[in-house]
Amino acid sequence: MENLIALLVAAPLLGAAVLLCGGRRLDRAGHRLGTLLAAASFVIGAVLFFDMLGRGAEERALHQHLFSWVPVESFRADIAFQLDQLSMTFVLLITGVGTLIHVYSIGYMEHDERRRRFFGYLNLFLAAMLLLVLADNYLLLYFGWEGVGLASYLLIGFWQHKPSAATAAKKAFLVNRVGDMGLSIAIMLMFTTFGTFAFGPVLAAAGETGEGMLTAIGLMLLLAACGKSAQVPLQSWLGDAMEGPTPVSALIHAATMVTAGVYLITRSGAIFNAAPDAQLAVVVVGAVTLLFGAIVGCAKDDIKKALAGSTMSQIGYMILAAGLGPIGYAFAIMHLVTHGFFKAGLFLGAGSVMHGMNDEVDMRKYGGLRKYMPVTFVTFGLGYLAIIGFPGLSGFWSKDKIIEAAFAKGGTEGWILGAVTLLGAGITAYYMTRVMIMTFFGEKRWQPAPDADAVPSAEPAAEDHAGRMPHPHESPKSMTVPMILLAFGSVFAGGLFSLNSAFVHWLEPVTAFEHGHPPIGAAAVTASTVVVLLIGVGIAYAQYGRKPVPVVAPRGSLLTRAARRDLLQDDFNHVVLVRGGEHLTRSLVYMDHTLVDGVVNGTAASVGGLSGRLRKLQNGFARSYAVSMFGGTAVLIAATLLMRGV
Amino acid sequence: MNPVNYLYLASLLFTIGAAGVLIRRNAIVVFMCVELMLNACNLALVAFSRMHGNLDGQIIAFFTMVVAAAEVVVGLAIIVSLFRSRHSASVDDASLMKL
Amino acid sequence: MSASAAVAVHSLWTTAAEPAADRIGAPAIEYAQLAPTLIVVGAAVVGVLLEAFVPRRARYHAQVFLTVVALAAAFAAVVALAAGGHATTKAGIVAMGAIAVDGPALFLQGTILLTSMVAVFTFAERRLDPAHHGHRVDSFAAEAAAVPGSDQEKAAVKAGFTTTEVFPLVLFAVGGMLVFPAANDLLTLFIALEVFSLPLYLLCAVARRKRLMSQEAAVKYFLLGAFSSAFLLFGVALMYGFAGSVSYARIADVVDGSVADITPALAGTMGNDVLLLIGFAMVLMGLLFKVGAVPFHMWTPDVYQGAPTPVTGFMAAATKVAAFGAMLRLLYVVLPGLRWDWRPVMWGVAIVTMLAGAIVAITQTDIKRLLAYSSIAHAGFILAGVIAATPDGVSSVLFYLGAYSFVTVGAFAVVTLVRDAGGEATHLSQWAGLGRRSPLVAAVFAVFLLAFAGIPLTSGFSGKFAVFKAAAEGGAGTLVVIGVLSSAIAAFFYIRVIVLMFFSEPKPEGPTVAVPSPLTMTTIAVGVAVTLALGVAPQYFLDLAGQAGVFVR
Amino acid sequence: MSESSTVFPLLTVTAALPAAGAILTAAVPAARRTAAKWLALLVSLGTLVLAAFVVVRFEPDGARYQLTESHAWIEDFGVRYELGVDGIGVALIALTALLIPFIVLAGWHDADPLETRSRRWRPTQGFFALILMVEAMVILSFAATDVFLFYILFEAMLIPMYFLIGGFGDRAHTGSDENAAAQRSYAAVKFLLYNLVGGLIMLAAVIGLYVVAGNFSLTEIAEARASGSLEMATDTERLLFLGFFFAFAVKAPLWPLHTWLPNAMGEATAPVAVLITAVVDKVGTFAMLRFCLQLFPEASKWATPVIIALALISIVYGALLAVGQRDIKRLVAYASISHFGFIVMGIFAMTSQGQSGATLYMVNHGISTAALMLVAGFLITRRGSRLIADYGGVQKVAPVLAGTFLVGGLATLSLPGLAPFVSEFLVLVGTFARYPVAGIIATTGIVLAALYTLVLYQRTMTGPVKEEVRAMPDLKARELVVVAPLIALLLVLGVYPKPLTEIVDPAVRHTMSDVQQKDPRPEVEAAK
Repeated sequence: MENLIALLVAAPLLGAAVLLCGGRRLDRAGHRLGTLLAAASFVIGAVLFFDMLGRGAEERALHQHLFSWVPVESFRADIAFQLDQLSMTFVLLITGVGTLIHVYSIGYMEHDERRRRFFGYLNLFLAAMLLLVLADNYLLLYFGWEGVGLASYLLIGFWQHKPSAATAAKKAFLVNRVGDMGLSIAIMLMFTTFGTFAFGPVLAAAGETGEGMLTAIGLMLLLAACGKSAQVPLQSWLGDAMEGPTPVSALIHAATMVTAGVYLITRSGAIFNAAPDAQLAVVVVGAVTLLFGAIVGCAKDDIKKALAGSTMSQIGYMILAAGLGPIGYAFAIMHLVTHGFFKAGLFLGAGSVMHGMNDEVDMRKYGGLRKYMPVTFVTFGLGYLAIIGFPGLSGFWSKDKIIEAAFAKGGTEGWILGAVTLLGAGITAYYMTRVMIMTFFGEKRWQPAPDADAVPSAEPAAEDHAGRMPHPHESPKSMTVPMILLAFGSVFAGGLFSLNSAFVHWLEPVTAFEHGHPPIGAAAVTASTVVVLLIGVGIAYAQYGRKPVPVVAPRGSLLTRAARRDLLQDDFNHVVLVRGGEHLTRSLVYMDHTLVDGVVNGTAASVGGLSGRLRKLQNGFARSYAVSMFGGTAVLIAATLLMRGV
Repeated sequence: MNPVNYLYLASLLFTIGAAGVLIRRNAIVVFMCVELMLNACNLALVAFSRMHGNLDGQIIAFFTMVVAAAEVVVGLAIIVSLFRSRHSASVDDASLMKL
Repeated sequence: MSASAAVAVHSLWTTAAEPAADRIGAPAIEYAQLAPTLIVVGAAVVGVLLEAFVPRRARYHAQVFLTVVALAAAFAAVVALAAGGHATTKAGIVAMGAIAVDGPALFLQGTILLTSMVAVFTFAERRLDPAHHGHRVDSFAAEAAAVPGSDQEKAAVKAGFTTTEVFPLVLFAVGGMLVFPAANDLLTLFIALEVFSLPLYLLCAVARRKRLMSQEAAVKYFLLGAFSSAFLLFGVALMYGFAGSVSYARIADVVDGSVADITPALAGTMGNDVLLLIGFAMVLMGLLFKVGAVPFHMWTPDVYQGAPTPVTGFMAAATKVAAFGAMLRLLYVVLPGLRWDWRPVMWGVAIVTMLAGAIVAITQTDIKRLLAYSSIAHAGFILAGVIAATPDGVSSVLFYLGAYSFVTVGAFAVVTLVRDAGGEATHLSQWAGLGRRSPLVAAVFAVFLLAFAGIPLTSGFSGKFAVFKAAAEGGAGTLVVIGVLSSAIAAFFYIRVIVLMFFSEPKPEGPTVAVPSPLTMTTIAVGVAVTLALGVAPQYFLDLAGQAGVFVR
Repeated sequence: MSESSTVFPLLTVTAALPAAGAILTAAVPAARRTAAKWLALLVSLGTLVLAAFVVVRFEPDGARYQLTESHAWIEDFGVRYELGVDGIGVALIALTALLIPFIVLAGWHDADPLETRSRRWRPTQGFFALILMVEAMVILSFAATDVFLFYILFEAMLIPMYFLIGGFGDRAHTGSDENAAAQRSYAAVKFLLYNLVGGLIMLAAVIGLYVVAGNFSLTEIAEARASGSLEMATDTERLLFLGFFFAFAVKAPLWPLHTWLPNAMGEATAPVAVLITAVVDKVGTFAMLRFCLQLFPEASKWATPVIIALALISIVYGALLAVGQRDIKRLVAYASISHFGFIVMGIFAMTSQGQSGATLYMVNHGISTAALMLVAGFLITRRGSRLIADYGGVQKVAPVLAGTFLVGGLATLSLPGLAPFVSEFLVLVGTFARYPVAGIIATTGIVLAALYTLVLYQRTMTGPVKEEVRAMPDLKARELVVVAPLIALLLVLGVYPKPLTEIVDPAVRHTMSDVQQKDPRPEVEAAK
């Protein structure tokens, strides 16, 4: 049975290879092949899942050792897979949502002449992501880690002819690289500390080394997580990543890849559990990002960017939960899964809307769309309810548990975290309601779509219907079906998972679990959550539902303006890193030319000059030659005598 | 009278000759100065020969004269041809090649 | 010393009351051992007679034939002697102690003879210049005595005169050079010096083109040469005064103090060693002048540039060999006891020579001058080997001389090929793009340049490695480092020439490469062959030099 | 090394074939240019086959040096013609033999004479002959176990390289022809002088070594050093070490001796640039590993901190300057400088991971740079400019070219799954184990690498299509044949480098024992 594991990765990898190397002759069938292989991978996953259920909680983990990758003396990295409950959860999420989004893309990318390559990239992503979650050692995980980075780079920059897209892709890769530095240093630390970096031994031996070392490792891992999961301070790339086609945003930048950080931390639980300081750092990062994302989400008028902000903030929840240790891991993952459903659904919805609106992304130019695209409206709506944590829907179950856990942390920390998470919930409710209202309610504010380049994320078709009045319409089946399915997920998943906390027990063998007891009983927490979200909704409704939404964004408060610019984080980067870097390199280039080269050329020149002067002695007059001979002889004699000291 | 004085004389003549080579322009004169130096050598040789009481020095002196004669032949040939083509026997004029 | 030693100093007014010295018997001359020299000198004399009696038309061929045969025979004689063990076991002093026949002498004589032979081929070359009035012409003046540009000269050219006297002159020079490194007393040394110098002075003066420069070169070379030989002679006198004899062996004994022979009178006036040291310094100066070591080098560039190129090649190669040979003998046979006095001095000279030669060469614009300075730099490298003062040092110097002389002859031979209307085009700018015009010639010249630069797989490298190794083992590590640095500097200008030849566009009115006769071709071919052979498989020649590394005393 | 040589002098033959091929190629008459090309290609392929034999005949767990040959050469200098390969040598010989055919194929038209100047002028023949000559010398130098023999080759290979750089410049130059010629010969002279000076200083050290050791046999001296029968005064050893290291550091090239590389790679044609950085420069790093560490273990250890520091500077400095370049080829050159920093660091980290990593790095860097540079060459010949600013949107008109270029770039930034990642990570781990700080600073290199690579890709390949590139054709068959195998190799070695590590590791084990170094034991074990 474990031999199937490799196939999980192999199937999409094959797809990627065929589609990318296949050439034009595959253009017609390419997308079908890609989707098929994604589905195949999902089926295999399902088979393995049921097989796993068939076994007792303890012997569910499977191992598959393919071959030894880099063996150098004591340094042993293998291509080997480990499929336990945690990985399994991810496998299902990735392949499942992945397949749906493949299907969605068939319709969405219909008009793109490079659709084959798009599917190739998607398959590549699936393969890499599966490698990431299936790896049984950190180096192989790193392989997948950078693999997904590459895929995301390729997909964000899929419309390379747009400078904005190319730049966004590059930015994403670079910021991620900074995170990767963390991961590689963490691996080196593990190697020098434990002599290995395979999950099993490392996590087993975690207790045997000093807390300082573990904290260091933990912080490095956190840095990695920040990069991949767009957590403060490495969050800046996610917003720009929305340059990519919407399915990409849904799959990679909402459902799966960006959650890798959570996976990493949960997977390394043993290390963090033994390093409280590192855990604290994790929690802080989570909390900060949670609010950061939420605030940004409130200010954006670009629907995808608003959703991106929300993604950031939701992942903040997960990271925070993961930082709480055994009381949080399970809920972090659970929220991750449910979030996977509804956020993917929301993005697909957004995509569908844009599809109908000439790829207009500015919500201020939407409004009243519910009549024109009912399916989208319903599915989007359900997703909306889920994310704000409307009681009964998925988001409610997972988020509420996280808030509880936050309080359960105990002490002042507990109170602060609890407050933050609550506040977050409120803001979430606010900005999601805002999105909902601006998009589907109120009067229509459509305008002729300007041409591609003006709009930051105009999709390729934009050119041909630039300037025409949009006539909103429902999207084709291939797009709506996935949305519906995801909507189901976002409604019921949470509930299912929480039936006598099935999910927690499912993960327990891997992540361990201890029940957290919030100082104010669970019921109180839940209640306050609901209250807070109602407040949020209320404010939003008051602001956008009651009075018409201005088509041009008002100047807004200082905070609003800052939030529109991602709280000025990019400006900071630009001034400090980009400008500073340019100056540094330019001056270095200059130095290399003048100083390093100059020294050498200078020496050469001085020798030449000396030569020129000595040359003058050769003045052509025989008598002066005689003088030099005479003098020379004199010196010779003198020297000889001096040697003797006569 | 101490024959060592002949050595002093010899060195004196030699120096005068050398000085002449360094100072005088006319190739012929320069050449004569060289001859003077050779003669200084002869004087020294003979003096030494006398001191050591063997004949080697004097033999060498004879050889030197022969050599000097040969040098004169070659030297004058060259200097004369130079003079004929330049109408000047000044050593300093012959400085086409330099640096 | 005779009985008269008792008398401290003879009064000058009384003739030395000598008891009649025992009758002077006929000197015993070992003709066999002297054969090489005798053959060459004899041939030279015959050559002179040829000039007198053979009709002008036939002279050229007669002279060339005679010269080549003589040199070949002499070389055969050298080989025979070496084979006969005169280089090693039977090595000895001949001609009443005047001449030593031993390893170094024979090795150097062999080298000189071979180099001169290939050099003579370039003397005999008559295909480079277009024929004047139907007469093929070589690189020597039609009538050296005629005033340049005069009607007399035109007439001479018209009549097709040529200066075939160069061949006997070369033979005389070679004769002197053969004796020079073998000279075993100071007198022989001096005579040999003059015997090979005087013909060279003349040879410098007889160029066909650029005659003014040629004459100027001759005058400079002559005056300075005479000047230096005067110094040398005075040095001889002083050393004679010191030792009471001019034979190397005797002087060496006195230096070692194995003979207590201090003329009381002299002792009263001055310390003996002062005589010795001053004398040594002046003799050394004479030799350093010949090898062109700084600061006695200044004649080199001018003479090399002005002299007819074949002569330059011959001079540059053979003279160096002979002079260094003589220097080795002087330092290793006469003054080993004085090592601690001369080594430091030579250190200084070597360092200055290496650096000055390399540095000044950088800014040269005339190929012949460039090679002149490079030869100065090389003199410095060889001096480094001389300083080693070990048998290894001797053999390494011998090897270096052999390798260097062939490269030099070859290089100058190539220089004779590159010509324009005014004769040889020696200005570097004219060499631009030569590699495009005639890749082969350029490539050959590049090989020689690389050898000069001491790039591995050329004889230059083997030689340089040998001398530096010897120097290092002789404890002159610093010298090696400086040598390495200066050869780095030197590399620059060799490379500059290569760049010029291959990487710069040829000038439209640039020079043409004359197609030479087999004669010059042989010279160049031999040069290349030896250069590469000694670079890739030097072992055999190293062995030769190694066996030849011991002086007889 | 014993007098008994292998039955069949495989190494000599492997080196002799290209040498002979070079002479033949040079002899091909001017008119038959294409024949010369094919001849050169066949010879290089033949050499590849022979190299494959070397790899097969080599037993990783056998004696340290195998396929040994030993013949008398120059007794007076204590020089023998001694050959023998250890794992490192084998790997690098294989790399050389592997790359040359691609270089030949990539340079197929680079040396076609613009106009037939003279009947005797045969640039094409010369070009390929020189390449083969270089190959022969490089292979021999990887196999030489006699210091003198190695030195001779180390120096001699400068000459053909010099003519390759100065004689056959990149035709896509900026400014007038004269100007370009001037820059070219400047680059060539700079290359030669830098390396010559290095070599000459090494010569002094070589002579010194002879004075100390009395012969040049690497094996004998190493044994004598190990057994203690050959004592070296500390200062002597250090001086000699510095003499050797200087030469290798110039060749490698290590900061601040690097400035010749950008000029050389910028002015030379892309294939020659590959020859320089991927093949010839490896001799320098190889020699550090082979000679510096074996002959002067103590001095090596003494110098390590400084060298590590220099290596670090090279890594960061090279990367930063690469970011600042406007010229594609110069950018790749500075990237290489950064990579050579990694190699040197790995060698002197004195851990098995570091040294195996460094060796792998040599191979992988060879392949990746070849891929990137050759594609860049194709790009440049199409547009006739080396300036990044002159490109844009190429991927739209020439997707395959862009794709291969991207893969090459990703290899350069050592993306996992591509060969360079393995080696780079090994070097980092190896260094980190002994010098944590250095290891951490070095990791910044991976970010900078991403920066210059992606910026290059973005500026040239993406964005709106520039007018000048609109008509640009995609890769031709010949070019695909050049690039595809390299990329395949990058992928294979990235996922399955085991065969390589198996060959290299024993050799590294020997080197480690030469310098009497053990890998630091992990904390946890150490605790137990």
